[in-house]
Amino acid sequence: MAGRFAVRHLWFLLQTVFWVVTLVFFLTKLIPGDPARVAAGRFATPDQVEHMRTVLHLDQPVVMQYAGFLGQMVRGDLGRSTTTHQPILSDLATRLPMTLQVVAIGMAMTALVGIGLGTIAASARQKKGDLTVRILLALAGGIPIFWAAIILQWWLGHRLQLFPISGATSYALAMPARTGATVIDAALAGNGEAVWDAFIHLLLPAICLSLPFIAVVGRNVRSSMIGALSSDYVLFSIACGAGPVRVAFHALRATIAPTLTILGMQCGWMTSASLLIETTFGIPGIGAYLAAAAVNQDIFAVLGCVLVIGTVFACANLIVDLLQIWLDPRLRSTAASQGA
Amino acid sequence: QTRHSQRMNKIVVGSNTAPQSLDPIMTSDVQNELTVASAYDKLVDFDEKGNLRPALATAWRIGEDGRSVTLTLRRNVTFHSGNAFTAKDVIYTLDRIKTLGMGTAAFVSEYMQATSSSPLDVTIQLARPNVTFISALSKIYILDSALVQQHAGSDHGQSWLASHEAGSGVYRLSMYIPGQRSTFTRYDKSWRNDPARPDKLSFLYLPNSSTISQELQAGTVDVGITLAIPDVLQLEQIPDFRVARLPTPLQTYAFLNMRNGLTSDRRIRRAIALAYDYEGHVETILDGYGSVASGIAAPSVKCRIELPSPGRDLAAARRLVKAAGAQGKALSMAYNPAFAEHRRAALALQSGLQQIGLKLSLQPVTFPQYMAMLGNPDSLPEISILWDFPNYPEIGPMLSRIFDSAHIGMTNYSIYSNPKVDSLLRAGLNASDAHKACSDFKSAQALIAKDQPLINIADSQIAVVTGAQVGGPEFRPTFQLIDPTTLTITANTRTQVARK
Amino acid sequence: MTVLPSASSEFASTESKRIRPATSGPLGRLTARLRTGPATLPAASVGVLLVVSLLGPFLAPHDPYLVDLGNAFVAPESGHWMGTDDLGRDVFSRVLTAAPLTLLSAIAVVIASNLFGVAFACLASLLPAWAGSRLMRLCDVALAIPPIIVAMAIVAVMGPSLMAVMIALSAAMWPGTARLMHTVLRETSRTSYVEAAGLMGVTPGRILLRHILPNSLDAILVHASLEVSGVIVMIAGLSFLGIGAPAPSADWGSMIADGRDFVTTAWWITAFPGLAITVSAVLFSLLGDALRVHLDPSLEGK
Amino acid sequence: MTLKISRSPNRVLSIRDLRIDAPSPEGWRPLVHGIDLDIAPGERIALVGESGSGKSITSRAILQLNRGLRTSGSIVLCGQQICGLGARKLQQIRGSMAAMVFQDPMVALNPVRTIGAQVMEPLRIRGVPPKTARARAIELLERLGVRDAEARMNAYPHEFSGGMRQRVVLAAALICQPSLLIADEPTTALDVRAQEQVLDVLDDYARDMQMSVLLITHDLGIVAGFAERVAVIYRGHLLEDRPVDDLFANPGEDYTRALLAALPQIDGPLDQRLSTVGDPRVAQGACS
Amino acid sequence: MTDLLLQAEGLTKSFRKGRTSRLAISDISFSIAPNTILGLVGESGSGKSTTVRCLLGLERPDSGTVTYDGHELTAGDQAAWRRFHDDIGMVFQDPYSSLNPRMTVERIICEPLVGRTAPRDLRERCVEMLELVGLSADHLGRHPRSFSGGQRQRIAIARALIARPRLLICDEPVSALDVSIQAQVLNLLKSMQETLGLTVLFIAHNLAVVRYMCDHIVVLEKGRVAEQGSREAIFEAPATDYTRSLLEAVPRTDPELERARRAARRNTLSTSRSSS
Ligand SMILES: Nc1ncnc2c1ncn2[C@@H]1O[C@H](COP(=O)(O)OP(=O)(O)OP(=O)(O)O)[C@@H](O)[C@H]1O
Ligand SMILES: Nc1ncnc2c1ncn2[C@@H]1O[C@H](COP(=O)(O)OP(=O)(O)OP(=O)(O)O)[C@@H](O)[C@H]1O
Ligand SMILES: [Mg+2]
Ligand SMILES: [Mg+2]
Repeated sequence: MAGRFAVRHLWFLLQTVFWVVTLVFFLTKLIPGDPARVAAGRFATPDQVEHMRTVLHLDQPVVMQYAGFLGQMVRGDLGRSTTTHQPILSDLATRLPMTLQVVAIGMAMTALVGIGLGTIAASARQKKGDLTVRILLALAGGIPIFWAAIILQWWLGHRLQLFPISGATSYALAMPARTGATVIDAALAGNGEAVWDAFIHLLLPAICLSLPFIAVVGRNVRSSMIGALSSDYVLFSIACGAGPVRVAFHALRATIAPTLTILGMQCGWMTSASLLIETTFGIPGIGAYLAAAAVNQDIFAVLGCVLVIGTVFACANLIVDLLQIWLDPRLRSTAASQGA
Repeated sequence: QTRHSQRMNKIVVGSNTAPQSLDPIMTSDVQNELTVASAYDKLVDFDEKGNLRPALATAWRIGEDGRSVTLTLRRNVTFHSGNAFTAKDVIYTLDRIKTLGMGTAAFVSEYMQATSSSPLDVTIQLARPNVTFISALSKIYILDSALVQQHAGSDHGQSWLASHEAGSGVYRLSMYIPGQRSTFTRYDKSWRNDPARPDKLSFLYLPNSSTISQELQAGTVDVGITLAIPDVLQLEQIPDFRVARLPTPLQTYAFLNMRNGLTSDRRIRRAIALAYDYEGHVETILDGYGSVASGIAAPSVKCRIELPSPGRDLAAARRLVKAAGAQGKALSMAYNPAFAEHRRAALALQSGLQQIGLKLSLQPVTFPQYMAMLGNPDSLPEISILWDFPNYPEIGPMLSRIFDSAHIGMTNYSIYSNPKVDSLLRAGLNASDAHKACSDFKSAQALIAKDQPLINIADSQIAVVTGAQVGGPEFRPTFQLIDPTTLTITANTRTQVARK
Repeated sequence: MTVLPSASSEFASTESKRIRPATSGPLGRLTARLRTGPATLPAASVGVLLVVSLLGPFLAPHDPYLVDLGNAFVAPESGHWMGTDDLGRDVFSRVLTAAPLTLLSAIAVVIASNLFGVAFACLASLLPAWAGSRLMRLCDVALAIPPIIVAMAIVAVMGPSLMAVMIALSAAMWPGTARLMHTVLRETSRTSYVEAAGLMGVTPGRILLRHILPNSLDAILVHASLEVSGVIVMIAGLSFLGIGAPAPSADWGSMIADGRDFVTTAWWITAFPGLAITVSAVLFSLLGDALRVHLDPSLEGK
Repeated sequence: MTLKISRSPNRVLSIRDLRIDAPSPEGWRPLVHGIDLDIAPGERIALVGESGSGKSITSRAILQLNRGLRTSGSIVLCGQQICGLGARKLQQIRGSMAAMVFQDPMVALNPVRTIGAQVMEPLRIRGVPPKTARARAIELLERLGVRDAEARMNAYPHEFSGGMRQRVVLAAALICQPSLLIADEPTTALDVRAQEQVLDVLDDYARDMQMSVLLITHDLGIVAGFAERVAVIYRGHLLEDRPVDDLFANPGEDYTRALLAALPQIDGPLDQRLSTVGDPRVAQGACS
Repeated sequence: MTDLLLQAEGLTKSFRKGRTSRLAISDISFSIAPNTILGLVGESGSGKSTTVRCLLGLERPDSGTVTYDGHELTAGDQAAWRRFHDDIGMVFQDPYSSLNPRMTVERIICEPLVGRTAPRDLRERCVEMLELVGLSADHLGRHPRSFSGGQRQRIAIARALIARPRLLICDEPVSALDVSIQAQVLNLLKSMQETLGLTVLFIAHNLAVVRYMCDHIVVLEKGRVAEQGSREAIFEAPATDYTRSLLEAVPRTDPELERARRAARRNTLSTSRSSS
C-alpha cells in the first residue's frame, strides 16, 4: 500500500527534477561566455577552440543540445566537465558523499537543536525562557553562515583550538576513499580514532550550515507546539495527571509531522547552502564543486549539481512523506485507501 | 604536538590550488601543474637563470629549416610502474596532446608528428618553423605510454589520469582525494633523486589564505603558498617560520582597447598610464612582494627590452585628458574579482582616473565571461586588468599571442594591430637563427611600447612561508608558483623534534 | 496528492486557521497595536535602523570609495572607528553607505516577491480547479530549486548589478510566498462568509478583493517581515559569492568576501559588515515574530 | 486495587468562596464572584447557565487547570485542600481523585496515539505495569460499550465515531476510579442518539462505583434526567442550588424560569413564542 | 405559477476520497410550498448540509434536478441561477465565521445590494433591517467581533433578508448558540417568516426545535430520505423506526418524565442489544 503511494510520489518527484533540470539548462544557455574556450584553455589556438566546440556539441542548435543532454541523462551520463575533463557523474560521485555527510550532521543538529529550542520556547511561552529562545532563533537566522564560518573558524579553530581549522580529515588519519564520506570510510576501515577525527572535522561546518535552518525549525516547532499545548487533548492529558515532561512529549509527537515536512524540504536547501561554506573549510564537497563550476561556466557541471540537489530534495521529501505515513495514523489510512 | 612529530621527514604544502585534474595535459593551468610536476618528468627544463638544460632529453638539435627537432633521450630511466622510458613514450605523449587538442596543446600547436629510429632518439616534425619549440617542451610532461594505454578507455586515459599518475618523476602518488589533498612518496629510483627531498610530500588544498595561515600556525602545514601578504607579514613575525621571496614570470597588466572607446586615443592611453600609482601598487597591494614593471615581460625572460615605468604624473595626465577633450567622460574596465590583486588594482585605478577627470566603471567578470568578450571584440571594455606571463622564458610566443593581429578575437587583449609588429613577430618566430629572432622581438617590443596598448603594472614575487625544517623552494622560470620538487628537508632539522 | 509545503507552512497550517477579527482597516489596526505590546521594541528598533540606514551615506565620516593605499589595514581607532580595509577605505563609512543599499533592496525584493507570489496565488485560486492546481504544481517545482541557485543563474544571465540581484532574489523568493498564500487563500475562501458572499451574487473578483485578501493580509505581513531578514542575508550571500553589486559599491557581503583573506591579520574588515548584517536581519526577524504575536494572539496561547 | 483513595465521609468536594479573575489591561477582572458548592459521595450535580457564565472555568478550577487565571478561595477535594498545592501533588490528584472530560471528543484525544495508549496513560503515569494497565483498559472499554475492545486498543482516534470517542475519553477519565467526575458538556457535540448512549454509560458507571458527577450542560433535558441537584450560575454568581425536581417545578429565580421557558419542548405548545432571557450584552448596551 | 416554490428531485452526490467514493446523499426529493417552513432533520453526517449545498449550486450533484419557481436550474442556465440567487437568503450555522471580520456591520448587511440600489437608500434599508432584527442604528459602524453569537446571527439574518428574498435557507442557525440566545433567534425567524411572508428551508438536528419551527419536515437517514410529512404526521405518528428512535431520544425537561423516558429507553435498548 505504501508502495503505491511511494511510486506516485516518486513520479511526481521525477517530474519535478525534470522540470528543474530543463529550467536550469535553458537558463545556463542564456549566460554569456564561451565554454568551448574555457575547455580548450587560456592559450588555445582558434583551431583548438573549434575542435573543443564540436567535442562539446556546442556547435549544434540549443534544442539539439538539449535533446542530446536529455538522451545522455537517461543513459546516466551527465557529460564531461569542461574544467576537470572528467565525467561529471564521477566528479559528483566523489563529492556528493562528502557534502551529504555534512548535511546529515547538520540536519541532525537542526532537528535536535531546533526541536529542543522550539519546545523550550513553547513550554515557557510568554516567559523569559521564551524570549531568550526567540532571540537566539532570530540570531541563528540572522547570522550569515559564510560569515559565521569565517569567524568561528578563526575563533574556535585558530584561537581556542577547539576544532580543526579546515579539511575533512587530519593529515595523518586520511583513509582511502571507498564511499567518499570520510566518516563512513573511517568506520569501514575500523579505525575509531579516524571516525572521531572525521566527525570533529565536519562538526564546525555542520554547525555553521545548520544555523539558519535551526531558526526555521525552531520557529515552526514553537508555533505548532503552542498549538498542540493549548489543545484539548493536552488539557485532557493534564487532567489525567500527566506531568509537564510527558505533556511536552505528547505534544511533540503530534507536531512531529509538520516539522518533518520542513526538515525534508531543507535537505535540498542545506545541500545548496554548502556552496557558501565548503570553500571556507576546505571541504571538497558538492558546494565547492558548484562554486567552481559556476565560476568556470562549466554548464554541465552546474546542471549536474542542480540535478543532484534537486534529487536530494526529492528523495528527502519522499522519505519524509513515507515517514509521515508511518508517523501519522490519519495519513496512514488515507494512503492505504488510495493504494487499494 | 603529536601531529607534527609524526611528520618528520615529510612536507605538507598548503595552497589554494586544488587541481582539477592530474592529467598532465591540463598543466597549462597553474593550479594543476603545482601538483602534477611532483610526479612527472619533462624532456627539457630551465634553470633559475633561464637557461635551457637537459632533462629526459640529454641533447637536442634543431633542424636547419627550423621545422624539426631531434632529441636524444636519457637512458636507464624507469617510470614508477617499472616500465622503461623510451622514444615511444615521447611520441605517445605528443600525439595524445595533439589529438585531444586542449590544455598544453596550445604550447606545441606546431607539432605535426614524431618518429624515432631507435628507442632513445626522437625526431619531431613541425608544421611551421619555430625556433622556440624546444623551449615549449619544458611545459610537456611525459607519460608512461604502456600504463596509460592500459587505462586508455575511450578518452585517451583522461578519466584515469585525472586521479592517477603515470610518470617517472621524483615522487610517486600514494593518495589523492580530489579537492582536498594529495600525498606523494619519494621515488628513489628517479634519475634525479635527491635524498634531501622529504620521504613524503603532501599538498593540502585550502581555499583561503587565512585558513592556510591558521593551519601553518597549527602545525598542520609546513609550506604555505598562495598566502595573502598580510598573512605572510604576520607569519614572518613568528620565529619558526621563514619567508622565501621568489620571483615569478607573472606580470600584472592593464590592457587598453585600441579599437573602441576612449582608449583608442593614444593620449588617453598615455594619461591612464600616468595616472596609476605604481609605487602604491607594489607597496600596498603587493606589500612589497613585487617590483614596478620594467618591461613587457618579467626580467627573467630572454630577449626582453628594458622599458622604464611611466611613473605617476597626475598633472601631465590631466593635461592629456584635456587635450583629448575627454574630461568627465566614462570608460569601463573588466577585472576578475576572484583575484584580490586585480580587485584592488581596479579600485586603485578607478580612484586614480577619478583624479584626472575620467570616470571608470568596473565590470567584474569571470574568466569564461572574459573569454567570451575577447571572442567578440566589440564587447570588450576599454581596460582589462589581467595577469599574463610567458609559459617558459621566451618572449616571442607570448608577444605573438598577445600582439599579433591574427590573434584578435583570441588572446589579443588590446585588439592591437600593427602590421610592422605582425611581420616582426612572425619573422622572429620562424627564424632559424636564435639571435635574429631575438632582435626581431626586441624591435617589436619597442614598437609596441610606443603604441602603448597596455600598461605594465608590476612584476609579482611570491611569498612562500616555510617551517624551519624546510629547504627551498627555488625559482624555476616555467613555474608561476613554485616547483614542488625543489622543496627539501634541511639536514640540520632532520632529527629535530617537533616545535612546541 | 501531497503537495510540497512551503518553508513557512507554519502560518499556513496553524495561523491562518484562526483569522483574527479586526478593528478598522489593516493600517489602523497595525499602528494601534504597535503602540502597545510586544512589537513596540522591535518595531522601534527597525524604525531606527531604517532611519539610520537612510541617513547612512550622509553620516559617513569619510569617503567610502576613496582608495588610500598608504592608509590600509588601520585597526579601529578614533579616526576610523571600524578601522580601514585593505585599500585604506574607512570601514565604518562603507558599512554605513551599504546600509540603505542592502536594506532597501531587501525590502524591495520582499515587496516584489510577495506581490508576485500573492498575485500568482490569487490567479491560481481564481482559475478553475484543474488549471489552478497545475499552476501550483509549477510553484512546487520552483520551490524545489534552492533560491540561491536560482539567484545565481539569473545574476549570471543578467550580469552582476544590484538590479539583477534584486530581480533574481524576487524570482527566487516568490514560490514560497505563493505556496503560503495559496494555502491561506484556500482556507479563507472556505469560510462561510466567503461562501455567503458568493451566494449573494458578489463577483469572484470582488470576493477576492474585499473578503479573502484583507483577511489573509496578516499572514503575508508576518511572512514578509520574517522574509526581509532572510533576504538581507541572501543578498549578502550573493555578494559574498561575487555575484552581487559590482565594486566599488559598498556592500556588506562583498566586504566580508574581500576581507576574508585578512581575518587573521585584520579582523575588523570582516567583523563589522558581518555584524551589520546580523543586527539588521535579527531586528527584522524579531519584528516579524512580534508582529505574529500581535496579529495572531490566539497562536500564542493565553 | 492498587489505588485506594480515602474518601471523605460526607463531602467529595467542597468549594468555598471561589473567585476567579482574569488579567486585563485595567487589572484583574473578576469572572467568578465567590461560589460555594458541595458535592456528596455518589451525588450528581448539574451546573447550568448561559454561555460565558463561568461554568467551565469553575469546573477547571477544581483541578487547577485554568491557565493564566487567578483563583482564590478554598477547594477541598476528598479532604485535601487543592488551592495552593504544588505541581507534583496536583499531578497525583488529577485523574485519581477527580477526573475531567471535555465537550468535544474529536479534539480531546491525541490524533497520533493509539486509543489503548491514551486510555492506559493515567495508570502508566502512576506506575502500573503495562500488562495490568492493558487488561484494565480493555475491561473498562468493554464495560463502557466499546465492542471488541481488545482489538480496538491499537486503533487511532480518527477511526472512531464521535460517540465512541467520547466513551474512550470517559474510559481514560475513569480508569483510576476517581471519586468525582467533572463532565464539561460531554454530549453537546454528539447527536441525539449518541448523546443518550454516552449518558447511559456514565449513569451506570457512576451508580456502580458510587462516583460523584459534576455535569455541565446547556441542555435542561439532560439535567432533568440525569442530575439530582442543579446549580444555576449566572455571570459568575451562583443563583440557585437546589434539588432537580424542586427547581424544575418551581424555579426560584426569574433567570432560571426564563431559562426553562426558552427551551422548545418536544411536547410543548406550538403557538406560543419562546421566552427569552434577554441578551445580557444588548442589555448592557455596549460591548467594550 | 406553480404552487411549489422549490423542488428537489432525486439529488445524489458522492464525494471521492482517493480512489473510493462515498455516497453523501442519494435520491433526495422534496419540495417547499410558498410561505411555509420546511424542516430538514437528521443525525450528524446524514447529508443535510450536502443537500443544501447541492440546492444552492455550491456542489454539483451527480444526478437529480432542482426546480425553482417552475424553472429547472441546470448547470448551464446562468440566468436561472442568477434569478434563484437573487431570490434567496442564507443563514449559516456558525455565526463566528459567517461574517467577514474586516467589514463593518453596515457593509456586511448591505453587500447583497451593492450595485443594485442607489447608495443613498442603502443606509436607510440597512437601518430598517437592523431594527427589524432587534438591533439599532448604533451598531452600524461596528465590526462583528464586538457582538455576541446571538447578535451575530441576527446580523446574518439581516444580511440574508435585506434583498427581500422569497426563500430563506438556514443551515443549523441555532445549534452553535446557547438556549437563551437560541430562543431569540428562533423567535426572530418565526416572526420574520410571518411578517415578510417568507418561505424557509430550516435545517436542524434538534427535533424539538424543528417541531417548534416547521410546518413540513423531511427526515434524513444516512443520505436518504427516511420519511417526510407534515409536522403533525411526523411527530404524532412517525412512520419509520428511525424517526421514532430519534423522537424518543429527545430529552424532556420534566425531571419525572425524563427519568421515566430514560428508564424505558434503556430497557428497550438493552433488550434489543441482547437480542441482536
Ligand atoms: N483564560 C482566560 N482569560 C480571560 N478570560 C477568560 C479565560 N477563560 C475564560 N474566560 C472568560 O471567562 C468567562 C467564563 O468562561 P467559561 O468558559 O467558564 O464559560 P462557560 O460558562 O463554560 O461558557 P460555555 O457555555 O460557552 O462553555 C467568559 O467570559 C470567558 O471569556
Ligand atoms: N467536501 C466533502 N468531501 C468529502 N466528504 C464530504 C464532503 N462534504 C460532506 N461529506 C460527507 O458527506 C456526508 C454528509 O455530510 P453533511 O455535511 O451533509 O452532513 P450533515 O447532515 O450536514 O451533518 P452535520 O449535522 O454534522 O452538519 C458526511 O459523511 C461527510 O463526511
Ligand atoms: Mg464551557
Ligand atoms: Mg451540516
